[in-house]
Amino acid sequence: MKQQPDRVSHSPGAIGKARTGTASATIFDLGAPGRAAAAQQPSPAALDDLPAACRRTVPPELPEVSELQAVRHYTNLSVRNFAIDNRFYPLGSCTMKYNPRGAHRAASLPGFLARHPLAPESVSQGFLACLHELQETLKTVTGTAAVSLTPMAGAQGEFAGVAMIRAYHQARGDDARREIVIPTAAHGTNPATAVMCGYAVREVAVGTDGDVDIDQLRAAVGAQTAGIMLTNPSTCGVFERRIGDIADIVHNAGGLLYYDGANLNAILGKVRPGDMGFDVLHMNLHKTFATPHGGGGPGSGPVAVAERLVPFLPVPFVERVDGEEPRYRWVDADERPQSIGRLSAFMGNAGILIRALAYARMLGRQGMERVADHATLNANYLMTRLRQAGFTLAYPERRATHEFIVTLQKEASSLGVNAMDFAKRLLDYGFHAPTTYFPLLVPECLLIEPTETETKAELDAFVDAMARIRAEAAQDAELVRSAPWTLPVSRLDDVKAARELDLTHAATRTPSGET
Amino acid sequence: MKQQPDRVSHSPGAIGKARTGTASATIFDLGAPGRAAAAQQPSPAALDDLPAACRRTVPPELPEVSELQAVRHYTNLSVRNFAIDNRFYPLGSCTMKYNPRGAHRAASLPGFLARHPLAPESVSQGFLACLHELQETLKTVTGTAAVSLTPMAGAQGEFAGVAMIRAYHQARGDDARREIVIPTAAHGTNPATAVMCGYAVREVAVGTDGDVDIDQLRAAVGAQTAGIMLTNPSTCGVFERRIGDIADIVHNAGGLLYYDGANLNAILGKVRPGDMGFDVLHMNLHKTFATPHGGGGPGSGPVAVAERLVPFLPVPFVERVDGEEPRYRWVDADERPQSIGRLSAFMGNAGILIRALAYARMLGRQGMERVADHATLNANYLMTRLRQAGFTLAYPERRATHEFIVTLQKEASSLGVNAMDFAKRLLDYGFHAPTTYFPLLVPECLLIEPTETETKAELDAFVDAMARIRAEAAQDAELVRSAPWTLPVSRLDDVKAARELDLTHAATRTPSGET
Amino acid sequence: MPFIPHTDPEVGAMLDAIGVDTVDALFDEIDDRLRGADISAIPPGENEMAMLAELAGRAREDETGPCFLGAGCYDHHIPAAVWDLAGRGEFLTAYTPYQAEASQGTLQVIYEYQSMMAALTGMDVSNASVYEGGSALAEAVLMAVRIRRRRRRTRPASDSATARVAVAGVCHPHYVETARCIVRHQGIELVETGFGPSGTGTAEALAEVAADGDLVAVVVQQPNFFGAIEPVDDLAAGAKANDALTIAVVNPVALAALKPPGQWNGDGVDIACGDGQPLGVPMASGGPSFGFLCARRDHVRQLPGRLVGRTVDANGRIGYALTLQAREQHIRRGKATSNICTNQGLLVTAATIHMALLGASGLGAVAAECQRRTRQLVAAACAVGGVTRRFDAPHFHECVLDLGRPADAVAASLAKRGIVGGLPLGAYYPELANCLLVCATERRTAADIDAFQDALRHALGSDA
Amino acid sequence: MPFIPHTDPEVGAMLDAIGVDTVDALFDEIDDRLRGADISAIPPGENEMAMLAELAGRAREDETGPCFLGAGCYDHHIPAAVWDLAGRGEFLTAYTPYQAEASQGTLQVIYEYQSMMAALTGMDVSNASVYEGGSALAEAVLMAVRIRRRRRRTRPASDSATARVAVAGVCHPHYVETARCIVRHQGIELVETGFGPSGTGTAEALAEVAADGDLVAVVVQQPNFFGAIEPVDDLAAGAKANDALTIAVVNPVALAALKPPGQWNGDGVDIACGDGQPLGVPMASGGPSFGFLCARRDHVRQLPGRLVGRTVDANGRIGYALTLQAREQHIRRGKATSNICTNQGLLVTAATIHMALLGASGLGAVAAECQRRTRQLVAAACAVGGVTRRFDAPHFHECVLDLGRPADAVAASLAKRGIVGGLPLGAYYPELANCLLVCATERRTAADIDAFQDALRHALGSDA
Ligand SMILES: Cc1ncc(COP(=O)(O)O)c(C=O)c1O
Ligand SMILES: Cc1ncc(COP(=O)(O)O)c(C=O)c1O
Repeated sequence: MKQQPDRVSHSPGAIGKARTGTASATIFDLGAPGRAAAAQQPSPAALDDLPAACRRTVPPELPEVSELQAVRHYTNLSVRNFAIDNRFYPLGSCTMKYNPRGAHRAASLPGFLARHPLAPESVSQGFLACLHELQETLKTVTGTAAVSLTPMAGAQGEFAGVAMIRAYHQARGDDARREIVIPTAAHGTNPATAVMCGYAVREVAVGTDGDVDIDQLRAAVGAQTAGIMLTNPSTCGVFERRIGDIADIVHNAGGLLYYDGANLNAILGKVRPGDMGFDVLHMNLHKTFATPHGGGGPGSGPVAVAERLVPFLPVPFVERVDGEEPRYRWVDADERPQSIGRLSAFMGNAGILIRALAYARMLGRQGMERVADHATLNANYLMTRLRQAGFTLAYPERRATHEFIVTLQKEASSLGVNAMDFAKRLLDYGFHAPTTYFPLLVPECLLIEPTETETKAELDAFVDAMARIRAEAAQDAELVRSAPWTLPVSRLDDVKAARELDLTHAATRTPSGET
Repeated sequence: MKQQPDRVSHSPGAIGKARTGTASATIFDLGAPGRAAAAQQPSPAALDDLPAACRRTVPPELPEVSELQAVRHYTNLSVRNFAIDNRFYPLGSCTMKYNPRGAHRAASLPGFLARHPLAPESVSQGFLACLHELQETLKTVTGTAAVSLTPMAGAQGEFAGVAMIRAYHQARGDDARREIVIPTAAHGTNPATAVMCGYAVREVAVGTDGDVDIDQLRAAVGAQTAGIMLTNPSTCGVFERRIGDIADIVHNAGGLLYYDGANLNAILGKVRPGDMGFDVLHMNLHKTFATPHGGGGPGSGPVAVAERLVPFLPVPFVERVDGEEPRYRWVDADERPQSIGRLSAFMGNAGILIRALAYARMLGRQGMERVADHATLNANYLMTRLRQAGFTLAYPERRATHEFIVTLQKEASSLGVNAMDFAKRLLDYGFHAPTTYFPLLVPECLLIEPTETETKAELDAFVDAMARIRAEAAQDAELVRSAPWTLPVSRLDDVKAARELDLTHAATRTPSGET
Repeated sequence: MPFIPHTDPEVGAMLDAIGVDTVDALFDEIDDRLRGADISAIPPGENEMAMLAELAGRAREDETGPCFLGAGCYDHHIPAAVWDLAGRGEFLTAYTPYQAEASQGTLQVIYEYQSMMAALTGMDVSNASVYEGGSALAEAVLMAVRIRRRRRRTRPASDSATARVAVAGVCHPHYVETARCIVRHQGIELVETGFGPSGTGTAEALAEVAADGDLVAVVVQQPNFFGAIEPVDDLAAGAKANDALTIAVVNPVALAALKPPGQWNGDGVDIACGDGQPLGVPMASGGPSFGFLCARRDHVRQLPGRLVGRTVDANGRIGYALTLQAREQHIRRGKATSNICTNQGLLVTAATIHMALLGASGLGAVAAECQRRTRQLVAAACAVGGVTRRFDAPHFHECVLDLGRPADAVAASLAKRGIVGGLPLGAYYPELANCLLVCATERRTAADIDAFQDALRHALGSDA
Repeated sequence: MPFIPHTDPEVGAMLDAIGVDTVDALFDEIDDRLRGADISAIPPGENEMAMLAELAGRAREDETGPCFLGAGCYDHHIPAAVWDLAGRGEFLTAYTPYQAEASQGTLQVIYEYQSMMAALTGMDVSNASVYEGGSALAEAVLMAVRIRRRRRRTRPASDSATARVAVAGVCHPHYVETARCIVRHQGIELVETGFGPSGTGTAEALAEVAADGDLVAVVVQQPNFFGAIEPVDDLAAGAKANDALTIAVVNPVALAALKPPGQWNGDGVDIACGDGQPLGVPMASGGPSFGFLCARRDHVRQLPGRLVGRTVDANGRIGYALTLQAREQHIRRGKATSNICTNQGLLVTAATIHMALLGASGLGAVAAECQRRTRQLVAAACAVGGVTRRFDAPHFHECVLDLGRPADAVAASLAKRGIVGGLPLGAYYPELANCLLVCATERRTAADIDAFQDALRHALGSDA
């Protein structure tokens, strides 16, 4: 690529950086032995009551920087991120909606932050009341009999759910069920979870209309079937219309239905998984309940179950003891002999649960339905506009749910720019890219989820950008193929990253060599 | 200027913005009637107990936006700023040093934030104890007899100080003193304050060595002299060596000495204004005591006085009542008949005072001295390096204090790039510009104050940038003259701003016309 | 524990470069007798953890139950987003936006702020803030005097004569004290008209004061210090009749409900000012808050403080910059409109975000909810034997109660029960020694009001 | 009160564009019988103010005096800067950095984190986090089993046989429970060796367990659940002697003082894991925190979770990207190393900033100060009649006290006085029913320890 003149800065995600280099310096490059953020150091005390043999002889190679250096470094790094707070982020399947600051504030209340996880119940009634209220809310909104909040993300919720399915069959002595049925469009965590739970995965195809192929399903299901894992609305961005039939087929074969709740935003407060016939499900609170994604986590994946799975719920959870003044108490393994057990040292991502409760309280029952309504409205509007702009939909005959799929196969073959190129060029236009190449069954796909918190103006701007990129591609495909142009870095060499693994800064490498 | 190709974004101080326009949209452009951040609205109640005649008929034209829109808008605006937290900011006279986050946290403690200014003393002992401790600390560090914390910035401290000088003379029936002597290098607030206090300003020159011209001073001082306002170290970046003589001259004429403490950082804990002979002074806590500048404020400008001015201190201030358990109480006008009075509705910028106390506590006595040491070290090092790099110092024979002056007169005449051009081009290199064209007596000057919290590496990088800019100017003066190139905007049309005054968004303008 | 990054070798290298042996040598221009100040009374430094532990203890000491004190500082809800955003380092740790290109964030925020304040007050222009409400009034008075003196340039006599300013009705006593303190050296006298039986000023009282001599300006606070609604149209008309300027002191939240100063008496006042604390600023012992100052377009050159204007850059892109700086001390020095330099920028940022989040409808709903809660509070108080409303003028979100016995003792009793119960007025108006100024914002719940009533009953000994 | 921006006209325009009349029509593919779910049990929405008032009340209920409970979650000081930075919207509200160019901030932070964790543990590589300590141990066990099965690929029998993993000494019982829950479906059995009289595991006990059958791995927690220092070199040697991998469970703050796993028994362990909470994460009822997982370089392809690698862009500029994604579920699906997807990124960001602010010296000083305070705590407790240390092994910042009577009652009595006094061990080890596990971090002051002693004296009835 031609070098830009000196006067222009491409570099850091920040203004005023004709000077290069410093922006990508690591914290290790800023350190010097003996420098320190003095105000953060306790006065040094001796450790002489520890035997020498167990002591560390060489201090760890952590950077030694001043407080200002640290503040400036991480402030400047932060602005190299796209985030909900600075950009439209229509990442399909991820529900990147506004994360209310009020919910963040609630979870940051000193009384919540300072509570020890094993503090006695007598000094934990406020926190326990919150958890109980959230359990009840999630029961209602999913149409289930009981909830355990402990799973720490969707995937752990899936694990808990499938483990409960397994425990259920085992408790009935029904040991021959060795398979979990999963549609091809499923998220990768579904098969990975089934395997972690000791099951084999049996895939079933999705038809051209986006629904599961019922004949294949019938053929796949039998005495070996422990259950099916389904996302509805599915990751194809459509509502599985024959969910009733599917439930019957699986139930009749003795299997159970697992609901992957990642897409609950589309139907929140309108349609309930329990009513669809699901036996067990998880929710992604970091999606539907608007807790922030934190650049990769934390999340929270509570599980909810129908009556017959209640004995198997993971511990601990909270029970209300009614009386003059209601009290709340933990229910743990000692009282739940059939529980699948404990998923973490304490009780899950408590702070995320507080955020979700705060959000649920602000929404209220009407608010929940309005979330589903407007998430669906935004998706259908954006889908319509993109179709009108000449883009090809994966399921043109279908309604969008909260998300939908555009396939750029046509553009890829006629213009030589693929879905990834569009995605990267969108970054130049100030939009985070939609999910690319997922679900795997649709070629050159963009899975687009606008969420209910974006304005019409933002959606319109997105359509304009898509159209403009296509026009750019027609004129100068290289412009799009080499995007992004305006970010701190252009496309990264993934092959080098994997081949010449560099996972730690040289300063920290163990003498034995370079990692 | 030639348009940059499409692929390159100059625009917003943010990444990924090939799309233009939105970044500088105002909040008004994002609004739509009926949109609202619903979670921030109380349920509407009626105002029907108010007579119609006093009611508002048309709601104010405030923007109606969603919460996400507001969050995104102000997040994106914020990154269009240079600040201590993201850049070196060597703005002379302003002491742009690290603002400890711990001090910010202290002031944000719920008990402090929720306290009403007029809450009874019985429920205010914690806060009053803080103020009293700060008063004592400032007394000690300035070598004075009493402190009042109420002035809300340096300029208000100056006002209080000069008003006390006036009250002092008046109390003695010494009514003929109508002048305040001020060196030409003084900050603009000094003469403006003197005038607000009803005085005429008598200027005295600063010599080529940066010290006040003593002969001129002798000639200027007399029976008409109420006092002198001095900054020491001065705004020339040097220590006024003959301060003892100056004090004698003014005192012998019956005048008092006012110390503008904006530059206290240079001598904190090492030299005390009280010991130099000053009768009254203010400190800028937002400089020396590291409270953040907030994009223009708030600050805090406590005043400290020698014994003879104590009766005139502005109210309120805090007194400790010793006893079994010490108690703290307000002292207000009713007990201080000679007080100059009250400077604000309550007691000043309380939150800034808490921050300053937190900072003072973290520094401790040794820390204060080390601040002065290292602020001075950094300034002298930077001055030495710039001189070695061929730049001209305003006072080459002098030590720098915490700041120093470079004059670019030579570059201006030989290369055709002036101090402002250097300043703007420095922005491209990721440095905030030093103070330009102040003090007014040094042509084409940069007043450079690195502060003690910057690293040697940062200072070295600054020298490199200065040298590189000079080299650029020699090769392509226009490159420097048209800087900045990498910021959200290039040089702004100040003339248009003043001639075609546009101070409010069109949406809010009163029917009577455009402001 | 100062915040210094240098290591010993770095200090050594720097001293070498300078050519001195010790840091102390850098102070060799200072007279030895001045050096070595004794600051041993200051304790040694402590780390952030110890500092925070100590200050957190003190802050906790001052935590109370519900607050029914207003009197210029109000316990409103502040959306969590406000300070999450205003506290971002880029806003918090920037200086005054002198380098416009590197400060577009702050500058645009101020431009938006100016626009919002103009909208709220119904005035043409707003500055970028002064310190707070009391000193805002002082600046408004000085500004009025400048305007008047300029207008009457041809009559030199008035230049040195005392300028009289009337305070019509009931203005916050601390505002009046502050204004007096600040304007007195420029030969300006503030005269209070006092209040009538319903707790407000009257056109007649104003006329009497005007009859005593030429008035430069008339100050009217709406709602007034007692929370009462002043007859602002009449008072503004009175000012006009006397060829005096009108200065409005207003509460910005009340402006969502009340006629804006820009419309008082038809064509509005000359200057509107007040304290911005109700717009997203925590009470925090009264500061930092900010003073706002708005004016008619004609007066813009007499406004003190900073102004941000919209303009374009060399490429025609819209940008913002400080403008009309010739009014300010750093350019005009002794001839500046004011000595103000540092203002209250961060609070303006918070207020701008706050107003954006609330919008006109939110601010209106807040005003109405405050009013509803205050109505409930007053009713609850008056249900306690011996308690009555002292004045009968309509009031907004604040009200004077007559307790039938010294209010300071009652307030002390309420404080013992953790309730900050209101402001006893005896210290300001001896004739109101039995009176308590109370306020309820939208944050006060029914339970809070019940607690107030209980405590009041207890204090008044009418438990039965 | 959902966070929806649309005005009615906008909704109308959007419906028009789509070509439907109502929003409801967009749901017409859903069977009518499924629609109209009854969620009336959920109350109406409330605004932020009301929500915060309610939750603040609950949070306040749970505020206590000083906390002497550790047991895997520690009350350390967190520099104010940590969360001011980690809470910036750009970190807080970003997704997983799949679009590397738009996520260099998060990616570089993770790279720095991986480097720091490698430095702290003395291991070669670190992943980008798993959920927390207990599940980190589960992942470590699964990883060990995968490594072993790959090594013995040629011996197919072992593939389906039960894999035995020994837990040598005293590992947090909740970690063991969690690991059991997660690994049990893959035919893995965890066997605990128990502890000897000094409160730690012994090489002999490990040898006995090993004698019962082939071991895949040996888990050693240092300091152990009792705060005692395990003979880690001996135990790691025992693992090696049995051809088993060694998995270390470590406290990252302790690592500033204790020999890092990378050096146990000379050439170190295979996998080191633990909970990162002590590195800048508030206790917050135990989550969110994060699990760390470090390993020898040879094992990198068996690490679960994300990894960030340094690479270059098309112009040779350094940049960071997720790498070796073929280990992960979104690529490898059923064959992935784990099902983990969302991890604990934000906490990793906080921990990185925390470690940067403390550095090696700060972390070392924290460890030493915790140790000093715990020494004082234990001395103060043992000065109360009838209280003794239960075990005599050296301990780090946590210790088991024998109270001579049921510890749960004593803990309840301390809680009544607002002191979270420690963990009664009877629920985990019936033979330790009289024992309390106590901890003092650097935040505990002498006054806190005095209060503990007083309350303990009171609880034990030995006030005199
Ligand atoms: C459809 C679906 N299922 C499951 C998951 C896994 O959830 P988590 O990332 O919280 O583990 C995701 C998350 O991306 C998802 O989109
Ligand atoms: C030397 C000097 N004096 C006085 C002041 C005025 O202080 P403030 O801005 O706090 O009013 C300043 C501030 O820039 C200054 O530098």
